[in-house]
Amino acid sequence: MALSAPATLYVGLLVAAPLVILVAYSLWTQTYVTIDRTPTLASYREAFGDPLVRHLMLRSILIAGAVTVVTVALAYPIAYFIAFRARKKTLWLLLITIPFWSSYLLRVFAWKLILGFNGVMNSALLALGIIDEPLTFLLYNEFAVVLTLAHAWAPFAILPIYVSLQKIDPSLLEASTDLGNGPVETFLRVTLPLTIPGIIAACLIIFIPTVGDYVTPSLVGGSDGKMIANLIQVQFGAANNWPLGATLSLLAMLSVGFVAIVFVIGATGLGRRIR
Amino acid sequence: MTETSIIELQGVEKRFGRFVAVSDMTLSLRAGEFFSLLGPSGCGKTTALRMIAGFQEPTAGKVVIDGQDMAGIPANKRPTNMVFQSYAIFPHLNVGDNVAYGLRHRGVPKAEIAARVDEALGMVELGGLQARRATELSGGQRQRVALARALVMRPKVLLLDEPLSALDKKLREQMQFEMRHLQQNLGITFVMVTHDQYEAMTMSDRIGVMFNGRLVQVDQPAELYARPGSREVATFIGGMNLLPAEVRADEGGTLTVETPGFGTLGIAENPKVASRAKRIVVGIRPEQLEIAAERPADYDATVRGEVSDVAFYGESVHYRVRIPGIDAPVAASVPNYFHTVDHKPGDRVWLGVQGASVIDLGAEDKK
Amino acid sequence: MTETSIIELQGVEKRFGRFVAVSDMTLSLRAGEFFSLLGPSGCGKTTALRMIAGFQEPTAGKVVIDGQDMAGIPANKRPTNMVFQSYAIFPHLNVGDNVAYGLRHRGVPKAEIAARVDEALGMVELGGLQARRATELSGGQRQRVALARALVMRPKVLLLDEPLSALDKKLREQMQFEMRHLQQNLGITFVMVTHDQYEAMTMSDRIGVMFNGRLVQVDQPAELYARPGSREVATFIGGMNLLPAEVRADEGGTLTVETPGFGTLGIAENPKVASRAKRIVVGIRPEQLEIAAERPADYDATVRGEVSDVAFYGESVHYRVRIPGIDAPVAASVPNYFHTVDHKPGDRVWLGVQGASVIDLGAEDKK
Amino acid sequence: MTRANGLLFYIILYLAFLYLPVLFLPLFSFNDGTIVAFPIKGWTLEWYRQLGGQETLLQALGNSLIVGAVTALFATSMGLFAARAYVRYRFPGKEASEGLVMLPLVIPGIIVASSMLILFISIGLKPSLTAVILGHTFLALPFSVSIMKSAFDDFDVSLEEAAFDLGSTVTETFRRVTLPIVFPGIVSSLLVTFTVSFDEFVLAFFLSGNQPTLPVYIWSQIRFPAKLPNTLALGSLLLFASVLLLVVAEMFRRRSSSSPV
Amino acid sequence: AGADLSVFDWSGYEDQGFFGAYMEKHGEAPSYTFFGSQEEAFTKLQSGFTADLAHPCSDAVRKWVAADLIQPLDPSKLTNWDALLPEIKEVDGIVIDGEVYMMPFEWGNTGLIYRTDKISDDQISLQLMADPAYQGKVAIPDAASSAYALASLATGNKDTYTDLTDEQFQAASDWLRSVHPNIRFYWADAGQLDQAMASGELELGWAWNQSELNLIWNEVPAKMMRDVDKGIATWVCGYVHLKSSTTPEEQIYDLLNALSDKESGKYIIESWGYPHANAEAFGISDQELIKTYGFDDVSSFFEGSLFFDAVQPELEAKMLKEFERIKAGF
Ligand SMILES: Nc1ncnc2c1ncn2[C@@H]1O[C@H](COP(=O)(O)OP(=O)(O)OP(=O)(O)O)[C@@H](O)[C@H]1O
Ligand SMILES: Nc1ncnc2c1ncn2[C@@H]1O[C@H](COP(=O)(O)OP(=O)(O)OP(=O)(O)O)[C@@H](O)[C@H]1O
Ligand SMILES: NCCCCNCCCN
Ligand SMILES: [Mg+2]
Ligand SMILES: [Mg+2]
Repeated sequence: MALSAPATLYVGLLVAAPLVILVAYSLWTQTYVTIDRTPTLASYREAFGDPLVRHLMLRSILIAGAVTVVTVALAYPIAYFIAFRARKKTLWLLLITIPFWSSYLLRVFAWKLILGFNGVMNSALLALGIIDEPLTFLLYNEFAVVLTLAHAWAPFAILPIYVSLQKIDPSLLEASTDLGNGPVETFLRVTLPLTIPGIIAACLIIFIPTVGDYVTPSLVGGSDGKMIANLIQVQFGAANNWPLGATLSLLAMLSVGFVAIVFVIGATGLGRRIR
Repeated sequence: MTETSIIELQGVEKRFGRFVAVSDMTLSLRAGEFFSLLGPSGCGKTTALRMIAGFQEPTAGKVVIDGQDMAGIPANKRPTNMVFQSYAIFPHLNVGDNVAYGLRHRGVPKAEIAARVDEALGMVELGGLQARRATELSGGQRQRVALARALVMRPKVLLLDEPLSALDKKLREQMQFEMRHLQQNLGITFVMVTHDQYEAMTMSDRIGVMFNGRLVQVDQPAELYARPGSREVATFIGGMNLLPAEVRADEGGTLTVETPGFGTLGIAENPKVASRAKRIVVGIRPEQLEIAAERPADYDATVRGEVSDVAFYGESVHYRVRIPGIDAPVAASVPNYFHTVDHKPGDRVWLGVQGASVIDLGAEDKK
Repeated sequence: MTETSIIELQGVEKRFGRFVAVSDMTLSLRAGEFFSLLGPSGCGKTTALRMIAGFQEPTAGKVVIDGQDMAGIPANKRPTNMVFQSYAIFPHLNVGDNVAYGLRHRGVPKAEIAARVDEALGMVELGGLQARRATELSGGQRQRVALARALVMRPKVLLLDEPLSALDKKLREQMQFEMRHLQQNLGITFVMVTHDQYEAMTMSDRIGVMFNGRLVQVDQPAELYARPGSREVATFIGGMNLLPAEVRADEGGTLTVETPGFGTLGIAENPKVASRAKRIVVGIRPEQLEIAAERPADYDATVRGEVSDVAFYGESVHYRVRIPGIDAPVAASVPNYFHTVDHKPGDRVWLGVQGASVIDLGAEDKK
Repeated sequence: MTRANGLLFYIILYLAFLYLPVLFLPLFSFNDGTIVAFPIKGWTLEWYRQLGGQETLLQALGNSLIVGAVTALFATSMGLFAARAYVRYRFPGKEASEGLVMLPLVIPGIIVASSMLILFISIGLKPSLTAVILGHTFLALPFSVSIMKSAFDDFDVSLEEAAFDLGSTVTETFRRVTLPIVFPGIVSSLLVTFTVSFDEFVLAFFLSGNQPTLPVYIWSQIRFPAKLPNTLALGSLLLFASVLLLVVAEMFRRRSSSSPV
Repeated sequence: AGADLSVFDWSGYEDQGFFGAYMEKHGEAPSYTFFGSQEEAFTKLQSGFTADLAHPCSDAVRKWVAADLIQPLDPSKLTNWDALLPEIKEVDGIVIDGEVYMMPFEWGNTGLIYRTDKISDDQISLQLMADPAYQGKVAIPDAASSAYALASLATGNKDTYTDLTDEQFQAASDWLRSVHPNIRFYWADAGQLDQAMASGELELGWAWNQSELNLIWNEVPAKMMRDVDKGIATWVCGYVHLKSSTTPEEQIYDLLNALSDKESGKYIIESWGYPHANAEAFGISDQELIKTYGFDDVSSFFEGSLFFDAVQPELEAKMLKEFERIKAGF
């Protein structure tokens, strides 16, 4: 339809055109400051041959997976509370979103203030006499990345789950109770399966972009928390190797897409088996 | 309070904050009867039903099921099952799994589950539809699945909250019929909530009429129609012309009343009406009025008026007749035996009535 | 096709892709009449109405309004106005601005707009509600605003798509009454879509019955009830017992038919039925059957059977009677004059019928 | 009872988790020292006072406001039409189109950023505010489309038909009926898309030229200790302004969804 | 007017004390855009970023010239050219093939800063960085060239840093690997390092002398290891004229001349703690500070320290690649 054409074309072009160019770049080579446009699979060979790439890719997926699991698991009870228990739902939703309307960079920075060597956490623990040396395992590792991102993505997990919970007709829960099931069983047999679409949506919205995040890892990740996006960023920046950067981008997209598809199929299938 | 009563409500009350949704409800249901709660929207029918089911705790009074006080017993531990107004079919399960849902909880062996699900689906004439997805069912089929899902649990009491209101007229009438038969065959107590007087009357052994949170009359359908206990009940069920009347004499169960238009009539005293008074209200059902061009013979009272409206209903014709001395036009309905409308607006006609079909509705000021 | 016809549909058809929503519809409406399109859900009523309004173009045929071919003329240029099922009250405007909407477009002077809005709101008894927000109206009030908004445009034809279906029963009956009076006073042609047979019968001068996109019968309400042109129409409007019958003789407009159970009967030939055949179907309305414990006298035919079901409806009692030789139980309804149910399931009863009230419904194989 | 209390306790913990980090920003913005760490040295408003004199900061703020405003306009107008089409019509490729428009939500930021950079350079568009606007519009579209979709979901088609029936032309109907009714949705979409753009860093970092947006500026500042307190002061002000904005947006959203049609 | 001139600079260099003369003449400061590292600046410029002047360091100039980003300067229009320290003018990258490409501005060291309350002066050495006793107490820059400069000093190859043999490169890489377990983080911005040194989270950091001063000003017991024999590096940064420049030359040279003025030099020495390129600046500055900062013997910075010159392109690529692996623990 003509009305949706501008939006569709716009997104289509901005998705398709860069993709084409990305593919083109990945087939070129760069030495120092000059690009050689003879098509070659050199970048792919380099990427596949390098265990570092595999390592970072795997770590990115694991970290993103951990972020997704932690964020969604922490968010579910909140969404549940707002959907079924809270009186003023919009007020609660507002309350959940307000912290996210400060600058993203500053929020990440705020976590450094908390987790840092003489940060809030260590200061408090020291003051309470629980420790007498600042803890150093709080910052500059995967843990810090996961925590910071679980915070950053909170509303993106809460909202889709809330939406799918809200769609549940309360009489379904009553019907389950009426048929003999207690609250826990009702949750597992009715609520959970019915919110699987919301969970899947939340997971995708969090997992996919997280794999591509480089700001958070570079601020709080230390060297243990670095991810594939950092390597990509280095290729476009310091290393000045755009072909390799393009190759890594494409490979990252493919891996993420693959994991996402497997996940969606798995989660849907799992949901179907609950009876 | 008889030996065989399966459900007893004793002074049950439900408040939501300051609002009293159900007040002082006392009721005893016999095992095996088909009981309907009838009343206008918002009168507290659903609330009453949900207190029996255990989805809401009374704020006062007692719910006893099968001799056991239900206080503190949650819905999932009660010997009742419910058919929800929206049916509440689990959308993620197919028909068979929906019906098996409660049995799986009980840990019934697989083979037995399969057999009982088959049997229940057979009862509601949905045999063979086990694998159908819930989303692919028609309204009538969903209703049947909900019924089967509750029946398969073999409850002592089946609670139904407006089980037919989502269906279209034809299907509704068919299901009324089938549900009544099912209930009679199984011998389970049915408690049904409805706001449709015809549905209540055609299906029930007894009907409880509710207004504003109060149970105002409990009776068999024909009794309710013939001897409503109040003006509210009288006008809620069927058509009813109301006339003020003055009691001239009161002896041996017969009242002699003076009415505008129809003059002096001897009518039966209504035992369902609580208060006695000098100025009362009497009711005449439209179908009890004879309408004719000539003064009809053999009627206890006749009166002359002018037709103001005619509405053709197919099997019957409804007239409104303006009568001097009576404020609102009087409604009279006539079976349409001869496929003709005999009187037109503006025609002068006679109305005739028998004293025996005039209903005593109690004191005038009583609302 | 008379001189005064305001709307003519000539072989109008509407396809959506391959699906034919309305097919070959030919119809002529007289100026000033109240016409209803009646039919089950999905039969094409709304589509037909929208083609008149100009929201949909016919894929074949012609729509003529007031003598002018409407082909290519968009909805905003047609002399019709519409009352939508959902009322479509503009939520951002108050009542007065809603009613004034169309006049503002026409550039009517301010003072005249105010006067006409007042007048229109007066007509629907909403005078003084100009400043009320649309969101603060009850269902009945919204319906009136929609009516006023259309009437203020002084259309030649007012189109109404199930205008009362969103209202509750009491309000619906009251509005039926008021709308009919309004129409008679204004003399505007009303074309109303409904799926409620009682609504159509009580309000309309003529009714067009639609099934599956086809207009199957156009008649006055009483005529439609007395002489339905097909089995579909006969069963859609009111209750109807269908019996197979064999034509023994056919002379002077009278058919002599042999039926199971009731034996040989002389019935009137139905001019509305197209095809003549040896094996036909006849219909008997439940209220035309006499039911009695003893064989009733003075009936053209009587038959014995056993009561299988009794449904108490208040003003009437519906029986189903099983009769040897007839498949489905026969329905008979009796006015409830005496507040008693005379027969119980299992009772043996007699049914009596007059040949004059048996309806010829045409050839048997015709569906 | 205890189950409900347990849930409530968890909610409170979670809210603390959401809010505490953010609340440290304003706290340290009043700290009288350039090193951001406990203990707090003293209280000062100095950092706020200095903000007014920071030319480049003000310029960055201005750039972000411009980019945000233009992005909001672009995304919302495209979203308005797209959402209308999605809600109103069935057409071939609709599902695909709807899916495509949501895609920006799930493409990793660095990939969007790097590929857009390459794309823009290859068509001769240098990194600039224009490039950032184009990129941000891409990111903001899914938000605008879903907000406008819910606005149109609540919108009964027969309202437009009624207007048409009362004589209005297509454009008049749009102006007198459609626009006023979905207006709250439009405002809400403008605010949300503005905020998406205003806080976006990765794309702006890649695509902005010699006119940085505020997040890009902040990025260059949080690396320099002397500037950090200024940045915290700025961030605190932003937080406050955003809360205001969000409250306004929410008020509009509520008005749009509570209008029964 | 004055603001028409655009400068692409390190954050903080918009300080008006650096170009008082320009302000006097034009009344308005140039407009500044910032970068965080030279690599970032290079990427942006290559992707079309435009400005009049940029502020890289000498080691990057050859690459920028090769990428066709900058144009030569006219020394005759640089009024302070003759007053600049002669040692600086000889640094590789300032002049290439007889053309002046960079006007040097500030210079300084990258060296080992340590907490004097934790480590004594005689104990300090680069090798401490690999000592397991300092696990989690060390930081080095997240920049390959700087890391390899450090490693070359630590493995005794400071003279061939720009052109390491394979064995030398291997030795440097191995050394960095031995330091990796002790690394708390690879710092991306000086502020991050300063904070961590101040808090005690770090005890050893390979960093710029600006950090040393920042710590001293904040009363943190820390200083830079300045002994050339133990290993220290020196760099020079300055301004280059970008090809994308659109502002009239006159205005550009006005700024360059203001930046290289001795008054500007006095300001940066006294309030930033960086030595300036103008030899005359040292004479007019607070001599007390000059002594404290060790600027009284300028030549000592150049003799014996590792100088950040441009690394051979192939070696640079190798360093970049290897450094990523080292950081990832490979
Ligand atoms: N949870 C609740 N909180 C507050 N008020 C309630 C609640 N549930 C019901 N009510 C109120 O109690 C009254 C009775 O409600 P109930 O649902 O029992 O009516 P009902 O007779 O079933 O009506 P309907 O025929 O419309 O379903 C209504 O006025 C309703 O608004
Ligand atoms: N725009 C359309 N595209 C495709 N099919 C349509 C469209 N509009 C209506 N139909 C189909 O045409 C048939 C007739 O629809 P219509 O709305 O006229 O029925 P109706 O008689 O008004 O029914 P109801 O009483 O349910 O309103 C239906 O089967 C409907 O699905
Ligand atoms: N690789 C060279 C390092 C040069 C560091 N320069 C720092 C300048 C800070 N203003
Ligand atoms: Mg209810
Ligand atoms: Mg319709």
